[in-house]
Amino acid sequence: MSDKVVAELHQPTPEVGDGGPDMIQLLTPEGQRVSHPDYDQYVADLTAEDLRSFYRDLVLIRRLDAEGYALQRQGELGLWPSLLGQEAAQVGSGRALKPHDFVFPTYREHGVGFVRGMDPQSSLQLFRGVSQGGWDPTEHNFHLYTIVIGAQTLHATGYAMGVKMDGNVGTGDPDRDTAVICYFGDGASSQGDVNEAFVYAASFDAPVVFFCQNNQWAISEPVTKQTRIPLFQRARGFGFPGVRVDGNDVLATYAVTKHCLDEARNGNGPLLIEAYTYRMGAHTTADDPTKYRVSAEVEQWKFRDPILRLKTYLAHEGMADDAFFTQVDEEADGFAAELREGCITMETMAGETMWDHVYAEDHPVMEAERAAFLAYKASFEEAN
Amino acid sequence: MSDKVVAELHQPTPEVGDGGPDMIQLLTPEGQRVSHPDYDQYVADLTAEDLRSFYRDLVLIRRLDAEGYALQRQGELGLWPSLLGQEAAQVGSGRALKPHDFVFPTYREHGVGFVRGMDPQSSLQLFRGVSQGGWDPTEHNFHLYTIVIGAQTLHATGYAMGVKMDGNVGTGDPDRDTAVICYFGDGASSQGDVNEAFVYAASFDAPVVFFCQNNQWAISEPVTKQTRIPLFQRARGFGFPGVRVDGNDVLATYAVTKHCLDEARNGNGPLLIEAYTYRMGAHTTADDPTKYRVSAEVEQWKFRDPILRLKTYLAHEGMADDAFFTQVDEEADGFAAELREGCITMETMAGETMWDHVYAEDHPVMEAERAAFLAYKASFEEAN
Amino acid sequence: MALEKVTLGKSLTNGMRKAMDRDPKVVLIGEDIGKLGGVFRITEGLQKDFGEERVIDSPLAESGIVGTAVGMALRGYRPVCEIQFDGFVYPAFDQIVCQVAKLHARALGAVKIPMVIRIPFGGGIGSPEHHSESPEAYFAHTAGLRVVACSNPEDAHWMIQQAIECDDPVIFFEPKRRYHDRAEYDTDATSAPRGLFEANIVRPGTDVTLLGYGPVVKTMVEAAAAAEAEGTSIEVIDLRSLSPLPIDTIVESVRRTGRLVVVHEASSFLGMASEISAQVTERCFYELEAPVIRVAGANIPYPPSRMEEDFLPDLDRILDGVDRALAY
Amino acid sequence: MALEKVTLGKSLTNGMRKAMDRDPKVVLIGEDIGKLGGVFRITEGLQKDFGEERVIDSPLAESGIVGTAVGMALRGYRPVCEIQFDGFVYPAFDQIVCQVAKLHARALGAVKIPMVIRIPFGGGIGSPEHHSESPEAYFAHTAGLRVVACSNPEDAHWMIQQAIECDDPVIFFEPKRRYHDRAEYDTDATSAPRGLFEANIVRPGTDVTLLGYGPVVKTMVEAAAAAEAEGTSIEVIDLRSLSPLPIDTIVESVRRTGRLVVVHEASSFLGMASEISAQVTERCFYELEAPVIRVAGANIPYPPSRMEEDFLPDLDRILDGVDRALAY
Ligand SMILES: Cc1ncc(C[n+]2csc(CCOP(=O)(O)OP(=O)(O)O)c2C)c(N)n1
Ligand SMILES: Cc1ncc(C[n+]2csc(CCOP(=O)(O)OP(=O)(O)O)c2C)c(N)n1
Ligand SMILES: [Mg+2]
Ligand SMILES: [Mg+2]
Repeated sequence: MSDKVVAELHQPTPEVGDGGPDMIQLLTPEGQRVSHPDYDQYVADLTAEDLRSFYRDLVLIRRLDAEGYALQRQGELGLWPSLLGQEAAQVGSGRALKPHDFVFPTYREHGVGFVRGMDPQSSLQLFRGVSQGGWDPTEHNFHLYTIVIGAQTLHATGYAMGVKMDGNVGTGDPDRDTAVICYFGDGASSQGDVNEAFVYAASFDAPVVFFCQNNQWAISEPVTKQTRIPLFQRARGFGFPGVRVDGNDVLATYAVTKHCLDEARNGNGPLLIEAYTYRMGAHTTADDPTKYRVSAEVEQWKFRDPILRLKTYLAHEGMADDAFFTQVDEEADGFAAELREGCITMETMAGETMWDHVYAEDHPVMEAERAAFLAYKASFEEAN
Repeated sequence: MSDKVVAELHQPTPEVGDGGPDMIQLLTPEGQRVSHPDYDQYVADLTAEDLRSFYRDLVLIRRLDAEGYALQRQGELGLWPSLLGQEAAQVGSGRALKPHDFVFPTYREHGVGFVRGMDPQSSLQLFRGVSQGGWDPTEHNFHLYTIVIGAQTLHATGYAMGVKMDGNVGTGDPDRDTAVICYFGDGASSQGDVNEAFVYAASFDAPVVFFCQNNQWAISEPVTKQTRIPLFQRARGFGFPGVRVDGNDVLATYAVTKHCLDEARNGNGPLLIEAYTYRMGAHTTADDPTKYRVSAEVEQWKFRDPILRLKTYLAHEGMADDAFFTQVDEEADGFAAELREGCITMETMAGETMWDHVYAEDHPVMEAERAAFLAYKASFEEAN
Repeated sequence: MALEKVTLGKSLTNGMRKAMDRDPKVVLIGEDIGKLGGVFRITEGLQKDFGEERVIDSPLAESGIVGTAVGMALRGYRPVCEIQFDGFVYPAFDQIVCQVAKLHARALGAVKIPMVIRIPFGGGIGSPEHHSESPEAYFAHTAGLRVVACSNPEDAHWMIQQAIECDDPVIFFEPKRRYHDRAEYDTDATSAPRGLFEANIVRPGTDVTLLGYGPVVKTMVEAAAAAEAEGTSIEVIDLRSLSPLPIDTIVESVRRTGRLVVVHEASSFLGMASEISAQVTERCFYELEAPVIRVAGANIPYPPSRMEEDFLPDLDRILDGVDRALAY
Repeated sequence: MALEKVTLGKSLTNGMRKAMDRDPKVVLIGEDIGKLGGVFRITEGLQKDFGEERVIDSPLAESGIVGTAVGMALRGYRPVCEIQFDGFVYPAFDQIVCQVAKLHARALGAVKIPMVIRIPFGGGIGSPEHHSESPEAYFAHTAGLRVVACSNPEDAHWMIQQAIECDDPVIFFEPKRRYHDRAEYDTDATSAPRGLFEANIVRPGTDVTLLGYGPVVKTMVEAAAAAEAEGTSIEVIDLRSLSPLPIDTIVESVRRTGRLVVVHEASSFLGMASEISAQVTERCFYELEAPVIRVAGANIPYPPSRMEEDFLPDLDRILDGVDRALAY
């Protein structure tokens, strides 16, 4: 570990990075709209209604997350990876997608799934332990969660190569040109697979946008363990553009992602977006962040809350009133209750279904083992 | 594959890249010394005798290579990976090393091994099939050849981390401060391991110099398949310096490597050197380059021959005369004859030694299998 | 009917060509498979005919080959990956074990990963390390994969097509030292002589069953011929499918002969022969006249090529195994 | 003499601490092993005491962990790698199989790679996929490695020290669902109760031999107790060393009992039990009263956690295996 890093770790009050001058921001932490010569155009068409629906998404997924956490604490889920603090990065990028674009998430993109139209129950299956994923990725063009860090970046790249082979890049037809977005974390940037994905995507001009949510931590390791320089600059080692956006700014994230997706659809992929954000909670419910980070750091990031700043902006600009905010909160209450109900009543499949989907075609071992299992189970019932 | 690449491949007379304006050169293809503000200092101390010995090294390793090729053709070696065209990259970098520096080669660094003082027979073992390496890396601080592309970059990084843990970096004591150099190819740059090595080396400020011999080809694949941009720029995605040097210019390669090694020893590692060179021969004796590259390309590179340019320079500057050149050629003849003799008489070890060095400590399976093998062999002798 | 004498290598080329003609979604990806046609020339001519988008020269990274192929499969393609040599499959191991093998189950059947990973395997070609390995057990131990090995030209021709048509991922082992073996068969036939996951009784016999796959099948047949001259009748089975294991065919044969010798080049410890031994012993406990005899590679890294003859199961070692089985 | 009741996890911590105290060349490397002490807290407190250069938080890349550890070993260190969960070892597979396992042989003995790769393994902890796997067969099949698994606190304490002292690379499996199991032993003892590569007869018996390693050992002992109540005398052996296999101890036991049941969580196909079955059948062909019975994981990817009880060999399934062995 470099001395610099060591020194940083030992500071009682951490210098919390602000993303630096290269970071694209359209909405300050205080909720002020700042203009940007390149990116204003991507939010110019957004109506007040659009912005209110962004806000709604942010609030609902924060509630989704809180509910996931609660369900885990109550033993209904085995584990819960929280997205707290990353709502804007997920809603901003997710909303920038077209329905025919395709998403490759990690295990933390509950918010992206939500804005894609996924049934929020879907993502609970894995953490409840009733399946290892269990949804059809083609239904909402939202791939299964990938737990092995970085592996999905190659899938996204190959999928994007397929899109190009299909001729769905650079035709100018907005209903045809297709982009792929791939989420991964700051920690993941160290994996060989992620860097190979960069190589392949660049080599084949694949229409893929790599979306790195730099939430500053990979479990207990600060991002400085993975890189000396801002992560968006990794792309320049591979010859494609990289950009850092304020991941707590839903407008900027939306604008930058929209721009990059357009570029990819036009045949100028790949691109890398680093969404500069913060993991406000523990890595997962199994983690204890007090072991490795100081609360002062978390406190400082509270000032950059992604929901608060949009709320302030909406209120200040008169685009939303208290009634609206209350209504969203109420909707969130209902949403949470439904989620909880759905989770608790989610059925566990019978043991013998374990063998059902290992292979697509008939497989003698699956049949034999399933039969043996059923016979074994039956022998207990006979015994009783 | 990008259109650009496709277009390039289909050109009847290839545009052979000249390395571009960023490439460090001290000796032109025509043998003219050009000066460079940053790197002249590293060759300032070189005497005429030094330069003559560089020349000798270049000639001897080219002869070594020719002999390896011939031995393979005559069935004495199973395979031979030729270094033809890469002599300056290997001698220039190899001579820049101090004895206590450590080298991690690929399977093609016969020239680096030679200047490290390795018995040239050593590298023949692997290709003759009498061992998979078989030398002691600590003898000349020259690691075993690594065949799995890129794997050695992590070993080099870990070794360099160890050097640092030993306190042998940045002490200012020239006999103590130690650098590690790691060779790899342009193709290797795509491997996950190489990029992970960049991550680790940067994260731990490891005193390692990554030395990429960009010989333009990875078997049949042009370097444009692996990267859109010059390979030395890969480093900037990881936050450390990268530099491109004319790999056919032994002076420039020496200077740049010396500089980078000094930097590493002083604690400013890692660094990346891209030696821009060309694989004049086939990938190995098993390869047929006529399938994928046009001879016009090879012809153009002949004008950049690394030996010719030093010879011209030496002759022109009066640092060497015909007698010297003849003497070196004669030495090369003797060297080649010795090499051949050594190769042909190299003994194959008895089959039962297969079990000898699989484990360092006693292992019952090795003993049992060796005994069974000997008994089995003996049964035939009894039968006769 | 077009009886032709074709090499094993060319049979694979032709088989892939047929699959590509039939289904535009079949694409090939690997190192040097384009202009060069692969280091063994198995894809020779295919890029010329099908273009660079269907015969894809990949950057030099195996995890990338397999990982991007997974993505292509998700997009509806049927990728066929070439791994250049057996010893270079390991960088792709994570993608194979955690993704290729598990995605169908992860999605509860909603996605299919119909991909083939071709791996030239085995020794005997005088090469340095990593070029002569037999890594099949790693894959056969991995649930979610199917694993096959061809041993002769006609099988090569059919099995590669069947593997490409299979909706599950198939690890496809090619016996590299047999690439140049020739055999005559009807290259125009319209249906395969047998299913992809069936074993083949290459030579019937009564005294002992001799089982193997890939490169050793030819040696086994030679051994059986030699043994016949000495009065021993050996039944030779080409396993073909390592996973699922065509255990019924094996058991049926062992019930008749009472003795089983299993041959492979891979190290014996946890090699295919161990599993076959365990299953056959379970199923034929009272029929076995002798324990299952394993004739396999030693439990060491593949040796330098000048020693490989002492490592590989050759005719003598196979016959020695047969003798040991008969000695009980 | 200091009799203490210590958990298995803490025994590992203490063992590593002793090794680090003894030899300054012992270094640890892995993800989150520093401040956090690892996700299972096995390295807790070690970075604080030995510093960041001896307890190294690595970037998030497993090939990097193992590959740089190889380099450190070449520099004279004795690295101990932590792989966070079993399912995350595969990105390092190439480095393990091609480098860690082969370097000593490649150098004809001139270099040693005295490293340990610690892998928490096995299921039963209610986790999502990749967190409950049993990948030991991949490593046991790989020549050049040694593979061990501890099952109880005292063994954990000693085996980790012995593994670190071993001059060969050791893959060290830790039964993660037993980390919190406690047992009393003399933490001050100065010599190990047995060698690292020896099996341990945990409970003598006469009717059937029950063999396993890691997390199932406890279950096997419980099964033996239950069986005793019903009049069956089970000899329980903790294998401890998967490679090399302490086959003599097994054979000696089987010669006495005539029956063998092998238990593990890994898939049965090419799992450890297959190899043990093959070897024991070879060595005890005339002594076996029944085929070797394998009680193992199904040949499917590890199931969702709410089904894992139906997947894991539990007391009932073990006793069922014993019954099957006794039924012959
Ligand atoms: C290959 C692999 N190694 C280790 C893990 C265990 N693990 C799960 S999440 C995680 C940290 C990931 O950090 P980052 O990429 O920054 O994503 P974040 O969790 O912060 O969203 C680790 C080490 C894993 N899932 N896969
Ligand atoms: C992991 C791996 N994959 C494939 C190979 C086969 N192979 C050997 S050399 C080579 C090309 C290497 O190209 P490059 O890195 O440019 O080095 P060069 O041979 O040009 O010196 C390949 C593909 C290998 N040795 N290792
Ligand atoms: Mg993170
Ligand atoms: Mg090259």
